[in-house]
Amino acid sequence: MADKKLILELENITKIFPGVKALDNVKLEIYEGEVHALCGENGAGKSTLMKIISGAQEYTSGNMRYQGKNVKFSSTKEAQELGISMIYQEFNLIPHLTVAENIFLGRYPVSKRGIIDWKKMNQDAIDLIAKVGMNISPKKLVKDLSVAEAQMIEISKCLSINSKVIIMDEPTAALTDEEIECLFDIIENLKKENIAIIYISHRMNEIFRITDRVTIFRDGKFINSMLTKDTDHDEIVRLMVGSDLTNLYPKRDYVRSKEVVFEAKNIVYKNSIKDVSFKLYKGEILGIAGLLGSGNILLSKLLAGYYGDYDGEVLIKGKKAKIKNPAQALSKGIFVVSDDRKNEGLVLVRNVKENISLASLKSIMSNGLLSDKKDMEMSKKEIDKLNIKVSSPHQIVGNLSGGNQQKVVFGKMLETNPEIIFLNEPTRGIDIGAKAEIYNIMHELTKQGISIVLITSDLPELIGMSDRGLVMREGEVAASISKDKLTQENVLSYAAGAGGVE
Amino acid sequence: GQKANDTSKEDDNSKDGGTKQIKIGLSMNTLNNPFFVDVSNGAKKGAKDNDVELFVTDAQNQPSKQQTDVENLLQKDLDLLIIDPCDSDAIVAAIETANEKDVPVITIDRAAKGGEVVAHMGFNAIHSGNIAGEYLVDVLNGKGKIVEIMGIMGTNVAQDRSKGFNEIVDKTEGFEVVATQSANFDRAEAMKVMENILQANAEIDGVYAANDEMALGALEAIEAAGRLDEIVLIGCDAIDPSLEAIRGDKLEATIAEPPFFLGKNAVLMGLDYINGKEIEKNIILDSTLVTKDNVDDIVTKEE
Amino acid sequence: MKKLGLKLLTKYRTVSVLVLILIIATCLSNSFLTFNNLLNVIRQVSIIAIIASGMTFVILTGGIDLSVGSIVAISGALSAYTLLNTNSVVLAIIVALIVGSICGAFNGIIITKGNLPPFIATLAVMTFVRGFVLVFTNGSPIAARMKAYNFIGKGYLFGIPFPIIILIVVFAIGFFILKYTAFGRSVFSIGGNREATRLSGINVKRVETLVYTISGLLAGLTGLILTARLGSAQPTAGKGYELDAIAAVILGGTSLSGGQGAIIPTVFGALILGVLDNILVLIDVNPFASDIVKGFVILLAVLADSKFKSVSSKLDE
Amino acid sequence: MKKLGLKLLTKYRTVSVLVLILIIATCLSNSFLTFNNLLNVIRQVSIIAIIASGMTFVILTGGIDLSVGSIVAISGALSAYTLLNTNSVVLAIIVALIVGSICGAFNGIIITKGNLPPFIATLAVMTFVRGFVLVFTNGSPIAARMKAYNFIGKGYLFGIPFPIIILIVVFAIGFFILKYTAFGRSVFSIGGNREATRLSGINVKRVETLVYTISGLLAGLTGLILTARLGSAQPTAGKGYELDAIAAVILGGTSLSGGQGAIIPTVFGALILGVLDNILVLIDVNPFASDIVKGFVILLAVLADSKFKSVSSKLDE
Ligand SMILES: Nc1ncnc2c1ncn2[C@@H]1O[C@H](COP(=O)(O)OP(=O)(O)OP(=O)(O)O)[C@@H](O)[C@H]1O
Ligand SMILES: [Mg+2]
Ligand SMILES: [Mg+2]
Repeated sequence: MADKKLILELENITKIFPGVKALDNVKLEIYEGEVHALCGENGAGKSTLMKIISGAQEYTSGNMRYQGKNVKFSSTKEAQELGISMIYQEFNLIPHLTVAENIFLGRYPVSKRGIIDWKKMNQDAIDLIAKVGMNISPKKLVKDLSVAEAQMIEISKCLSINSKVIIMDEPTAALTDEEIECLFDIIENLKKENIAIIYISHRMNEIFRITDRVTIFRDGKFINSMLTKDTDHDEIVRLMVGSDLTNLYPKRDYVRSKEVVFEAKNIVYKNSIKDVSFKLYKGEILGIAGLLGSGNILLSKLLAGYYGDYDGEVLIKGKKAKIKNPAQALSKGIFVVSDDRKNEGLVLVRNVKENISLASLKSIMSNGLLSDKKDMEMSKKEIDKLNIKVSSPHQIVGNLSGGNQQKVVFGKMLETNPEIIFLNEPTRGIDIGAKAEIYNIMHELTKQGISIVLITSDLPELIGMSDRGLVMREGEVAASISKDKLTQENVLSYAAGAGGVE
Repeated sequence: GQKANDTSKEDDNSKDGGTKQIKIGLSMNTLNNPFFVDVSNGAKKGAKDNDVELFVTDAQNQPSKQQTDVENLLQKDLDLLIIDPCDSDAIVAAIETANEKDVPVITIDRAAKGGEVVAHMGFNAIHSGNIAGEYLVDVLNGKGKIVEIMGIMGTNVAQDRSKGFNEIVDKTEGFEVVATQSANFDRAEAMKVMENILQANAEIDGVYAANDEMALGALEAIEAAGRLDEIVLIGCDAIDPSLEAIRGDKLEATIAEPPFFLGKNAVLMGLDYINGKEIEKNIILDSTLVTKDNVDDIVTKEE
Repeated sequence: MKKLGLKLLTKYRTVSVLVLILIIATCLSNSFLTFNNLLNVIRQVSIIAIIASGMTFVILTGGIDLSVGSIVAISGALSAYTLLNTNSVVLAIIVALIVGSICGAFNGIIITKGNLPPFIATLAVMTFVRGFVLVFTNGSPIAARMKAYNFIGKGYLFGIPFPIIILIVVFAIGFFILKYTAFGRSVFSIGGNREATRLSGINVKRVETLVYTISGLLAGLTGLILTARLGSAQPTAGKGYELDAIAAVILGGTSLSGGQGAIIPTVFGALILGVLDNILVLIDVNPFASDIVKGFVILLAVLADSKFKSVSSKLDE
Repeated sequence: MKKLGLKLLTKYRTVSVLVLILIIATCLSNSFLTFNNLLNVIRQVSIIAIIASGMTFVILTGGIDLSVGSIVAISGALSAYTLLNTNSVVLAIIVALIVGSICGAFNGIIITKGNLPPFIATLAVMTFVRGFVLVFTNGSPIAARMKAYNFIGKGYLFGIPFPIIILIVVFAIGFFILKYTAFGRSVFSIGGNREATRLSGINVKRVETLVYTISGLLAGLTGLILTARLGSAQPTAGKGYELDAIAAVILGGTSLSGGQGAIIPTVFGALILGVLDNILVLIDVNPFASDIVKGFVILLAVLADSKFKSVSSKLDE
């Protein structure tokens, strides 16, 4: 890096939240034109540091130098004006405004008299959206976008700001491969323009594909910083987790049971699901892949009664079942882990304990009343089992890092004693150590006879965990793939509608 | 509780009436108070007896609502409009609107400060306050600790009654006003206010509540505190329950401004005007002090 | 030690603000800090506090109930009417409670089935019910005089005014329900995230309907107490109580956006308002000016509350 | 074609409900659908509608302003006082607008700087300002009679009542601001997601302060019109206007939780309420019963609105 200029330098940054020391004397050096990976477990302090750099949060103590000058931002605007912008980990879009407005929020193109130039704004938005390889009308409301589309809009928004440093906090967590490729192209171009990128992701392969250097944090402390080409997967994981991680995926030796626990026949829903049928065997992990808009996530929620009635038939253990609402699904042992944990999974303003027991209040009752003791025991059990990082079960869920929030959802799911689980993007935004734990839990669950439908855009995960795969395309099952033929090429090819690759 | 179905009966009358029926509008300042409910009942009686179609509105003590009410009433080809104004100033605009449409206006209860009115009929609220003050001077021999409970602050009656009462109190040297509070003409609120006043004042000799509703509320508080004997209480309006309380030696006095006859006479006078008879321009009805001595002679309404 | 004190102070913010006001009130008037006056204040406050306890449930779910004032009037009127016509105290009590519950349930049903914004739905019901009261009473009070009946509003048990006892029982039950029943737990969680709660298998609409029913029931109870106290049902009873009740809930620290709060502080919120009314009369502030003082003190109270809150989050560090 | 019709109907839900009510009103009374009566209704409505336009801004940011009614009174009173003492119409107008703006700005500042819930903060200001009006006027109205001044409330321009012209101008400006200025867009975005808006570099607190100032300014304007119309400033003026204004905004389809809505439908929401008042008098509904009818119709209106909404979301699919 001798030929590159240092653009951003942080020294001894400490950030204290009520009850938590999120950052403890950390440092970070960013050079022009480099892609710099920031790695660390959930809650290691990555997002917090990024928010400090982008002016969204203030730091408790330390020193920040940008382009050789000491700076301390008190708003994101100040940072933006100096050329630092950020794609936040959580969505920062306004649901009832249009795509174009969201992109230009706070920086609307205005005429001389201060009047917003809608025409220009929409035109500019079209160009920016095209730049990220999407085709979305700028007049569409953001609330009508899918999660991945929304993420791409976040990216466009960030690109519309003239920046020298761009921070991307888990930009790919909600994307499928197609959009990820597009993002990587964009990153390559930015690099050519000598723009520095700080890149956070829990997907190791991405780190090695696009980053030049990597910095590792653990528990709010700086651990190490090195050239990506000088290190390897195992070393990064060891530095992140603090110990070796040998196998990410458990070794599955599933032999198909004779018992079909769940069967969907000719499911039809509006124009989105067209005649889908599949079977799920006892103890099986069935992966359902599909590109954006293929309907796989919708299907799972539909079957769990999220949207009321639909056409078609469902058999649970051979018996006809009509599930019209989530309560009925739960009573039949079906639980769906939503891909949208903030809106559909958690009550963010309540504490960990209450969230874990929410779907199984019956089991913390004694004599018809909620028992504090049982409630505590339940959450302690899940906190231990899932290794959730919390200061106490009374901690507000909204203050947890995303990965730990996801584990809370898992805890809640486990406590309902489900027999059939639909997992939507179960490891989105989860660190590699936690991923391994979750895979292990899935494995254990199936050994106890629980069946899992795994819906994920993370293909290695789908392939690593599934005993069988379905590929959905435009609301239909395009292919059913057995374990031995379950490869990335095959899945992608079916998903794109091209038939299998042998 | 007797139900209000007079209006529907009137409608029936209007339908079999062969000749063109006389239409009179009555814009009331409020109907949330028994006094004014009686005004409108009297008017209804007067209208019913003479086969007049009467339209009543309730301004809920808001001058602007009353303006709206009058405008809406004027859309109906009235022969005459009777207004019980929320406020003397604010009603002028509404009266002028009626003048423009050549609809004659009679004001009742409270006079307007402008516009053309064919007649006014009412009580003198300041005078009524005077009577209350004078009564307390009489029974307390001009000496003692006095409490005043006012009506809805900022409304005309409340202002005038208070003014009249204080005219007397101010010139009575032996009187000390220990509390002046408002209870919005409301019984429950008066009870609460009186409870608090009783807590603060070990000695109270006389209480003036600006209407009987508040007097009855204050009475509840005084009775519960066991101080009925030491306090002289006077209300205003002479509504039935307070007459009852006077008979039962709980309330000392009230002031009769029989609202029923105000309403009835206003309609009768309006009819006279419509029929081309001479009418008096300004009629002030008598306010009479009601005590145990004359409580049984007081006629406040007719069936 | 000092830190612990500060911590307690800020954790019990509403109480702290109340105590502050109590101290000031004591300095301002000799009559204030007497046993009798305190009982007097609490008895007066019980009216708003009981309504506010139901309102706490509603607000915790993220809703609002503007109809409580009108429900107070209708249940009082029908209760008095029943008493007058049947001479049965028991029946009169039952009528008040049932009428309140029915109005509340009606709120709940139109809001959940019709998918209506609670603000406008309960505003419509408020108007509607008030009209019904006026028609029913023909605008005149209905007398309700019978010893046993009036006891509910005026009586004493063990030297304590009966309304205060009702108040204590209501809050104890409310606290218990929120803390120890699945229903109570759902109330919080619906306010925090309605969809996530529904997806957790909880019948959100039923809980919401129940919450409005409780609010109605407690407004009915208040109507009963008020009528029993006055010995008369007023057609104008309860006007404006909704705003006082909501203010008490918010002063108690419960968030209008739902999901966060507690019921016990609500009673202190109501006490802040009640003590204010009391002391303003005790020191005989000019009634015209008393609104100025009242508005000002409420403002100071919420400001203090907000200050305490930020101090308390700093103390956690 | 039919679908297009249905789509328009549901897109303009508030108008559709209003038209429905207009048709019914026309059937019920001959006097209703006359040019004079319609002008009459709109002029009456202008009072609430202008306040409601400011309230729309506030509600779009997710806030609420309960103080508007009191602001109407204080600006009316000070305006009348100025007129009486200076005989200057211009000064009287300026005073009304400035007083309104100052009160509104005060709301905005305490809410943003003090981090207070808007409901309780504006409730306190409502009480405070009302007390101030009472003290200032000593409880009595202040006459305001001068031709040029009264023109604002009673005059006609091109045969149209002047308040209606003000109404149109206010809504046109409001529409323009919300659609074509960065400030207007921030109003929506704060209501949609306050934190995200902050992170986008928008000065959220400044926008919020401005929004309450606008609401205060328009309440001041309303106080001016009302005083000019009545020829007198009432100490009780504007009581309860806050609820009517909020109802108009919600009937106009703007969501109380913020971020969603529009200003033009607010005027139709206000018209629904105004036409209701008008027709109830025209067909001579017993004033006691009129609240029943009014509550009932508001309920039907929101139910229809909610129905239209669900139809429209189905049509989108
Ligand atoms: N506002 C807050 N209040 C309290 N604690 C907070 C707050 N924000 C972050 N934290 C805590 O700070 C720590 C660091 O969080 P941060 O979000 O930076 O982690 P992260 O490395 O981004 O994790 P993840 O990989 O899950 O995104 C966590 O323990 C988190 O709970
Ligand atoms: Mg993070
Ligand atoms: Mg995270």
